[in-house]
Amino acid sequence: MKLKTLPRPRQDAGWGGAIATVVGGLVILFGMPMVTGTFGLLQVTVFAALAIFALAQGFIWGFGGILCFGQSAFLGLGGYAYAIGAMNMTDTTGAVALAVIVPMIFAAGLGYFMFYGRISDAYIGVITLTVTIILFNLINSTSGDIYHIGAAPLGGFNGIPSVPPLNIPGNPDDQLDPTGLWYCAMGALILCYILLKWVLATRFGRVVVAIRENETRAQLLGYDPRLFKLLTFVIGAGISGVAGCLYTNWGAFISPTVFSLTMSAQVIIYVLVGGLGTLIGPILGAVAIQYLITLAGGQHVIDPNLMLGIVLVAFVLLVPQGVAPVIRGSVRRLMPSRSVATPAQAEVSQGASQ
Amino acid sequence: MSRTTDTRRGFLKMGAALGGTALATPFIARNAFAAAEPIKVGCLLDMSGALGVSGQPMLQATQYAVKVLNDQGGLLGRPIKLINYDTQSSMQLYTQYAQQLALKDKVAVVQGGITSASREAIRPIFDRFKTLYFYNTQYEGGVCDRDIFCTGTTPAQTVSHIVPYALKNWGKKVYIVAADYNYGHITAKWMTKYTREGGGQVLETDFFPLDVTDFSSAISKIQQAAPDVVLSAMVGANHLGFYRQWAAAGMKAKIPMASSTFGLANELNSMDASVTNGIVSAYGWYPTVNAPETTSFLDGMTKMFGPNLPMLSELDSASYEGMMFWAEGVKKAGSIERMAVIKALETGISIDGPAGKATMDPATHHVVHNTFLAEAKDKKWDILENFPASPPADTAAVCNLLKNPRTDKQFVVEVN
Amino acid sequence: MSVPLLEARNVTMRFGGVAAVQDVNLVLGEVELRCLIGPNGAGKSTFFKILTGQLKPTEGVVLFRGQDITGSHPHVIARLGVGIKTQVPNVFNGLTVREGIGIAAGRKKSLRRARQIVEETMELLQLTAIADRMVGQLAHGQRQWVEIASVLAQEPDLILLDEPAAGMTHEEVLRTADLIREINKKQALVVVEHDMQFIRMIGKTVTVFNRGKILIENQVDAVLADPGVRDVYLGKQAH
Amino acid sequence: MDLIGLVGFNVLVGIGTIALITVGLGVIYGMMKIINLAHGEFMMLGAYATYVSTSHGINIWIAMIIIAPLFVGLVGLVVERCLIRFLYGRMIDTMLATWGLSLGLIGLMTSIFGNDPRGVATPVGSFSIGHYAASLYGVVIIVVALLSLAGLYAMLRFTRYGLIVRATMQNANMAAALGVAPPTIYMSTFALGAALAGLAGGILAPISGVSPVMGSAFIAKAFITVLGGGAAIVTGTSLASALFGFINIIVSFKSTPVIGEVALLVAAVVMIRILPQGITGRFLRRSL
Repeated sequence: MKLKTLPRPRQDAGWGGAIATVVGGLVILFGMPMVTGTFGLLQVTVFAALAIFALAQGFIWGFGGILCFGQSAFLGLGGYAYAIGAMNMTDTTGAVALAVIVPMIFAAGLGYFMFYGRISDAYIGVITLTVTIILFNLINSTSGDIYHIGAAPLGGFNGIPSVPPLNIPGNPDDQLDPTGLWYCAMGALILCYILLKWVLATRFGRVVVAIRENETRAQLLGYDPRLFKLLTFVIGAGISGVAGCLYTNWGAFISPTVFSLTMSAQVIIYVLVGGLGTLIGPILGAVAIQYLITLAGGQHVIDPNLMLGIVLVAFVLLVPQGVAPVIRGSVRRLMPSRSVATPAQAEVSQGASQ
Repeated sequence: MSRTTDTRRGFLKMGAALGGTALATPFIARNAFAAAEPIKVGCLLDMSGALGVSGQPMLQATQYAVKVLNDQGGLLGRPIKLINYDTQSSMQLYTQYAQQLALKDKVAVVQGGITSASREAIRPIFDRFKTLYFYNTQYEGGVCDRDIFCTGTTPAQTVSHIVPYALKNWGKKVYIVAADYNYGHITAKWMTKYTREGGGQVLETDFFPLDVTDFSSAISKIQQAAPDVVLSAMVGANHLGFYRQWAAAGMKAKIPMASSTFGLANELNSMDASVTNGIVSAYGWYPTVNAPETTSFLDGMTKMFGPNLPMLSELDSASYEGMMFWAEGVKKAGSIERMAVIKALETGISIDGPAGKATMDPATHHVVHNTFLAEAKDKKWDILENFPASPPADTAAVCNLLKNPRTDKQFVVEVN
Repeated sequence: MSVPLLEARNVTMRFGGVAAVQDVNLVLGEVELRCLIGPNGAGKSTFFKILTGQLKPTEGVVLFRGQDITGSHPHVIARLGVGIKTQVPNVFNGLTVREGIGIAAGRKKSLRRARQIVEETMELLQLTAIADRMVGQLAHGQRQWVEIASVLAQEPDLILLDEPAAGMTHEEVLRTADLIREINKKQALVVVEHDMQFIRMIGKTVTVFNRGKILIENQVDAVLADPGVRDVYLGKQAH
Repeated sequence: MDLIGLVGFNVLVGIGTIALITVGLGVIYGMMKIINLAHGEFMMLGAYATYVSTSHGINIWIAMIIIAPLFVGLVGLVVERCLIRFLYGRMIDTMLATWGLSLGLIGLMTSIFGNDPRGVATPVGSFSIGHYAASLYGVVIIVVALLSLAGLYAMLRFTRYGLIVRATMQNANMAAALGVAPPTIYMSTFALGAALAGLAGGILAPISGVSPVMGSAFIAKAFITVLGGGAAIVTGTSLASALFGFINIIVSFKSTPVIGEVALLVAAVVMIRILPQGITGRFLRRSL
């Protein structure tokens, strides 16, 4: 399908927010190395990687209306694809490509199975969850040295240690140091954000949202929802793959726990906390939750799980629509120009419609 | 799923620096050398999740070692400050905290890691960021890396004693059950090796991921194979279910069992004597070892942490020894600088651990250790035999860091 | 003789034992306006669903310009040039009026053309004033209009309307009637309705359903005069 | 021959176990369309209830079959009042909330009991099938599973509560017409589901051990079984448990536990693909 922007005078306002976000991102990108040391950078690098992961979930769920309980399957596939690729090739550039392509291919197969099989939403949740657990079990049981792909032992529960770090494309000896990795991760986050903003502005993106709003109507207008959902799902998988690749690079290590229920649930929480139906929300959510977790671990008064549990529950009861809409709301109140107002409402109502 | 939720709970808990700091402060206050800049020592252990049950006493042993050293006046006139993080049985947190200890806290040495998985996850990080690392767990052997010292015993020191005993007393047909990760796989190989050397026959080897809780089919399979002996290398909280279900199925009466891991996770206290009685194991230390060092170690620990400690095991004595070996190295080197300490430790330093004299083998960075064979009897370990100064022969066979200091890998035994 | 625009041949639909539609035949020419009437449960809505591909008939075929579309996916049927307005308003609540109609106009058309159609259609249906409102925030009547607008924006050759007048005020009903006559100048329509007044306003040929069968098919006045139709209707409408 | 008997017995135990861990979740999901992610932790509470009561010298049977469900049922009641009732009709929010709840409970129990696994002695011995031995406790699991399913069925079928519950499931107003406020129904239903989870936890405590994280070992399997079973709680749970349990045990025995687990999950996926509404969504729609 040809991607063309539909007439949307309102978009300018949307772009305003997007541009602000990108600029903010760039400031962080270049500012961070000045204000923090190696460890700080490693820390924010993993935050950025997880934020990309959250972005993917936020896209397919908040805009595509696909509730995937197993997004971590794609994170994991991306991570493993990178690790295996990097250990078999001298130049990691190819491995990065694998990290994106493998999840997308897998998603295409799974998505076809689900969407063309007319499987209802709740059950799409179950199937994705189940598939993730299957992957976890399989990878988890590859400990024997018989399990290896080329030079890369799968390592079962132990995972794959000392994965080669990213290198400058075409120059295998020039490997990225923590700072380089940070630029890479944060850069990728910004690019993914821009990419998704653009996709949503295209005709394709509008139809995706339309289908979420009313599948029957979209169908009666001649659009095939199955196809659009499939494409959305595949895009999400590719972005999750990028996240997985960066996640692996961050620790130079990957293990089956990336396929865990934890990871999938974690990303759902990011999106809900950040705000469903926004792109900035999942990013904020990911960083906020990760930061909260750090705090929880840092204090010794109350068990971190207990603390986090209480926070989550309080959150559902008090801020159900997520932080991003709330922030936008207050922005709206501060500067009452309609141009800012409408997108905010749009996103709130999208959030609510879930 | 419990494995995965360990990490779910894991990701919820970062930077849990408990005990260490809290404990260290009073000494600093008490001691004259309070003024001196403390030496920071890092510790990474699972306080919770499937491995928390082993990690907690290991931390306590480490804290006890720090206390002992500080009470003796610290090292180089400086107090020791322990910084420890709870890794929650999560690989991500191991990575994260390893980076934190190496780069942010800039500790002089890191003690810890329980599963081989965690060790392999953090070893590269410490290599990369030039941090000295002690791994204090009874493990599968073969790690050969100049930046790491392993104070736990290895198959050549334990399995080599378990298997012959089993073959001699129970019979030649062996069935192996092991945890499905590299510890289990490599240990199973050693079990097979020693069984064959002893003229026995391995009927079958089954591996179980750490999150398996239902062992009924496994027990049926074992019954079908009808071995004389079951050798177990099961790991973690979930696998305790195996022993429960084994006893519940009335198998204890039929087939005796020996294990290379049983007893490392407070099994004797957490399970009924009817479940544990008669299981044979071999380690570098038992609380029932009849030696003055054992008594003083136990007294010290009880004095510091109160009477309701879990039953201590080799993991805990090794954690204590790990800290002590490092301290010995620092004293000898007169510095906490990494290379200096490594060189000092490579002079074949000995310490008096809970199990008596233990010597660091320069070639392998493993420990020449007294080991013991014991049988569980009414929630106590009844020592059957002891083997003074068993060498880490398995690792020694493949690894010589004096000849090739550049080696940085884990060797795996080939059984054919 | 030329191929009819829409043709249904011996269409039968059974749910379990019950036959909701029984052996129905219907032929519709280009630019024809046809009303399907009948009391509730007469099977006209089921038949409508069969025409739109939402249901696959137990027996019989539906042809669009001679092409078999029996039980094809709704989007396939739509692409052939069939515009459908369902009974309950099916609109994109989360989008603005303009966006919603844009989605309809946008398929397989150039950007300029799409924009043009959107503006024209909103003009025709007097929606320009609320072009940037969220559809979800509009009144029921307005949302009906928005849906009709998006159907028109597809520029279909055949338009199927299921009870377009439902829940509309009298004025709105009048407007709808005018609109339908307007549309019928260029496009064919099938209108399912049970409101007799409305039928009178727009009616040309009328097909009356009863108990899943076609009772009669004739010019509107003849049909309304028919005693059979009367007692079916009044009989049913009594309660 | 004996072997077949032994494996057959294992299959029954496997089925019983799945049914036991699933039914509580099924009640809450089937009647309220709420996915209770704290289900596993409810089981964990039941296990601890059993552990604590037995260690205070209470007879283990009473502890498992009475105290555990009662206690957890009460907890469920409180949870519904303080949390769930604000979230009806907001499926995803409920998931987030129960997720938070599960973390909270894990944290709470960890800070009370620590995280080392506790044990409850198995109250019965073993018996032999030919020259093979099997745990008599398996029989207990099978019996309890059967009883709880049968009890649930009887209650839904014959009691007034059951009638009202079914009505509420169809449509809340109808229940209101019967003179019962839906909130009361939801409250008691949630409590019932929690109680069943508690029972499961109590019964499984002796063989699985008791620790704060034990619950998570079950939640995914239970979740999949419930949705695989479809709308009808009793029939659905029974059928899905039977199918999955059978596959799981047989394959585990023939190969490894991992492959057994995978086989179960694959079966679930395939089944959902064939019967998108779950077993009872397609067949036996009228069943309970």
